[in-house]
Amino acid sequence: MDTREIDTRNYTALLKKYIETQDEQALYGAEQISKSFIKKNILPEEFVNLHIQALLEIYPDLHDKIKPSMHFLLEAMISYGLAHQEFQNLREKQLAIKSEILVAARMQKMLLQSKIPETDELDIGVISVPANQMNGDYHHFVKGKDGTISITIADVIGKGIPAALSMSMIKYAMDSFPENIMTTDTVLASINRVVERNVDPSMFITMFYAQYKPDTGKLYYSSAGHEPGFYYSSRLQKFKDIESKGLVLGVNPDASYVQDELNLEKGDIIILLTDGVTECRRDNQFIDRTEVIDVIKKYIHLPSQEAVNHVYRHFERLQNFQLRDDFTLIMIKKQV
Amino acid sequence: MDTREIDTRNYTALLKKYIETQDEQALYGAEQISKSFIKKNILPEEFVNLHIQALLEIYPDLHDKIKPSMHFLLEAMISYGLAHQEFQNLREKQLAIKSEILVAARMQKMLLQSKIPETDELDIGVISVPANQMNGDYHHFVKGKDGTISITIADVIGKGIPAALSMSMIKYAMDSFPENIMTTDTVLASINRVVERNVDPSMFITMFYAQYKPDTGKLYYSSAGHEPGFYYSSRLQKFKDIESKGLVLGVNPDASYVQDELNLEKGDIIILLTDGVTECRRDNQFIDRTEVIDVIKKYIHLPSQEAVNHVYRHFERLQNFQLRDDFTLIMIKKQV
Amino acid sequence: MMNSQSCVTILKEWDIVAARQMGREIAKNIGFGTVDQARITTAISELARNIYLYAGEGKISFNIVQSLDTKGISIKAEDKGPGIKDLSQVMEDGFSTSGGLGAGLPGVRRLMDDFDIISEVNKGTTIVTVKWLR
Amino acid sequence: MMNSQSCVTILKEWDIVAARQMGREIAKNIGFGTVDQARITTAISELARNIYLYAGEGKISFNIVQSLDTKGISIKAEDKGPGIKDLSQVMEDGFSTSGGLGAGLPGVRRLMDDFDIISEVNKGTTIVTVKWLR
Ligand SMILES: [Mn+2]
Ligand SMILES: [Mn+2]
Ligand SMILES: [Mn+2]
Ligand SMILES: [Mn+2]
Repeated sequence: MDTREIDTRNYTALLKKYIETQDEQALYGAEQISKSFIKKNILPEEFVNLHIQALLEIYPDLHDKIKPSMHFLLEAMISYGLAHQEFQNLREKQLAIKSEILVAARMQKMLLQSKIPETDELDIGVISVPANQMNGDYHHFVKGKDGTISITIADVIGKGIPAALSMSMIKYAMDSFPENIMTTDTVLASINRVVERNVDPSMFITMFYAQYKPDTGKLYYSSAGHEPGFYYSSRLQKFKDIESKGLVLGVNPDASYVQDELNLEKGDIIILLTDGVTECRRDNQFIDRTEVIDVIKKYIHLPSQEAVNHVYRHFERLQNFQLRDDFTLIMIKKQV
Repeated sequence: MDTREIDTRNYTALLKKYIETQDEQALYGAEQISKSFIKKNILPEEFVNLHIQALLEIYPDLHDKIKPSMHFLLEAMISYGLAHQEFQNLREKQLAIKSEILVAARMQKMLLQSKIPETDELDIGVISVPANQMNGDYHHFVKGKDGTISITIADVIGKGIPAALSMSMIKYAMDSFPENIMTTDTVLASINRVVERNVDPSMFITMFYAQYKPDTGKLYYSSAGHEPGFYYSSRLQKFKDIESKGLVLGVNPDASYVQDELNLEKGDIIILLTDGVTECRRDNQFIDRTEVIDVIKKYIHLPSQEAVNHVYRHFERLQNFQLRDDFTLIMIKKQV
Repeated sequence: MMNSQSCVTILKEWDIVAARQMGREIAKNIGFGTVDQARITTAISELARNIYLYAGEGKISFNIVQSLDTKGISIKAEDKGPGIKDLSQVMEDGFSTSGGLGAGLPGVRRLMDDFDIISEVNKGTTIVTVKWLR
Repeated sequence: MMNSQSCVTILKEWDIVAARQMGREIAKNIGFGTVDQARITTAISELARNIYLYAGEGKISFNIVQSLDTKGISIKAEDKGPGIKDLSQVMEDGFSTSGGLGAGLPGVRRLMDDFDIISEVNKGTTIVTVKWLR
């Protein structure tokens, strides 16, 4: 007896039972059968055909009424069966693309990885999660020979694969700059020229670049149209925006930038982020920046890495576990 | 009267007609209705429900038999409806990824594009078609100041996005070599070191690199494990393989290559290709290289560009219009 | 917001059927049509099976909920099981633990209108999901 | 290989129904079951509609074909219409000209076993597709 025959007998028996008792258990059986059929790639028209065979067995006297009326339904189900198969095919293709992107994402991660520099002065935490598999956000830390710590955070407008391709280029370019001897505004001006020359004109990049100099205790920074970060003053117990004027990268090769600075005291905190954090949506409504601060406040007493992890988990849930944009959050606490 | 009500009436009328006449026209109507329902996102369980309502109207006296027996089918269809919705969601995601890859592919095309050099001596045709949207095959022509024409053809093992990412790197590296003063074997040795250092160890690249020197009329070439091309001797009217020994790129940083040469006479033809051409499959059986020659022979009298286009179209059809690997074919005819 | 609660403890497979029956009865009384009754019942089935298969023990409870202009059925599934480590992944199509197409928690979310989940590893999972009468 | 041909000219929508009817009759005589009859008829519908909508005029012909161990129905759709420029695209899912899901030529290929198409722009299209009795 082949499986098809077993299916037919089971189905007929279950249907008969339901017709007699109309109880829930038979319906639970129906659900389990149909789930197992889907797994076995049985198409909906075959399912309807099975039902017809069962009906004819149960009501042999109704043959002349059941047959044409149910055959009509069967014919109509063929289109549903076709849609089912088309979808299944797409699903297989999707799995193939997914594994391809996974390899590309791994390559990208290897290429773009950035270690948090070791320092007793600063407690640094960072989380960067792509909305899809490839990350269009970028962050990078470098500790120079003189102890200067430089921090880059950037966001390609657009996401996914094309954004990731551009990011690799940025990384090659940044690596070629001489170490820490340039001011933050000249770094942005140089990288702007590279982007303008090499990246598709439809693509823009926002970037925030900062250098922390341990000898002065100051943070020097410049921004190319990037989402402002937050500065928390431990003395005033207040948050304020870290703003700096500057055009996004890739628009005008002659754009120039300004360097601003912040004096960091013990307990002060710098928060850098991309718009994937501030533009979280809840029920299709953007949250606002004060809401981000409220969430950060809840976890600010924790070590930086734990704090950013908690903030991320909060917004992940808020968005029903489906990020709409790449999410990058850096927290830097001055410890001494 | 809302559309749902119209649907119900239409369906009932059509079903009634079919039950009375059992003719083909009503079944054609059923097909058209179900297609339009799928477009309107009506799920299979709703379709079955519609059928139940129609049956109850047509056979009011069978109410007690129709209702439970058909309700059982409806319950079982819920799982099919869920599968349908899951597939639909995947389909939307797929469209999003597709348009993303399209942008990336356009970027790649811009980055990797290679013009056929202008020369009276050679008639060059080239076709390169990716199996998916992004091409893991690479080809490039350069005409040096001394008239030397260099030709590169390469294939990343693996295809799609990760292959394309590696290709961009190869392109950057090749562009940085000094022009035409290196022999073909030293070019491969240099590029091998770049690949070994920078590309994921799981990835390999095969490459064939050649230089045609107009002053000697000779083609100098080296191969890094690349699919052998074909040389057609006009005098002998015979094809033979263009073979050259050498390890694929990226395995051993110290690999060395040999330079071979061919004397080209008027009417001689060089054919370079990737394994996407020779490993075409028909009904899951690989064709063999002699079959490729047979197809090329059919079109060899045409100008090179037309010839490669025709050969491509032949293999496209042979594979049921679904390429399994990137397909690159170059034809070079010596004209004088 | 009117409130009236009933619940079923899930311990053995038979309890899944009891939860389905209770949920279907409530949905019918609220005024849901046959197709929606079947959908709600399928969602209950999925939630109860998850408890039965992965937590071993848990509870499904039902509430009639009332908004300004309509009412609905709220289903809560609670367990003290192993919890879910990566919620984003579990909520993604094609990752259903029950392996089937269209099943698992994404299926529940589709069958219902509102959906919320809280899960902690080694502490358990609570899912609340609502379907509104249209 | 046994051979017996019948054909229907497609000019108006009514001819689609005639083609379906002839094809279904032949499929039934060969011994196909109800579900396969319905699938073959749907494939014929799709081919005939394509002729009716895009070429204006054409022909559907049927052959009973015989292999070593089974027989089948072969359907040939011919027109002298505008032809198809990008066959790879037309054969890809989701590009169906009729816009619907699962329809178009990929649908025909799924419903049948063998499928071959030749098309030249401004000259027309010929499709031959076979379903074998299992
Ligand atoms: Mn971005
Ligand atoms: Mn962003
Ligand atoms: Mn390849
Ligand atoms: Mn290849």
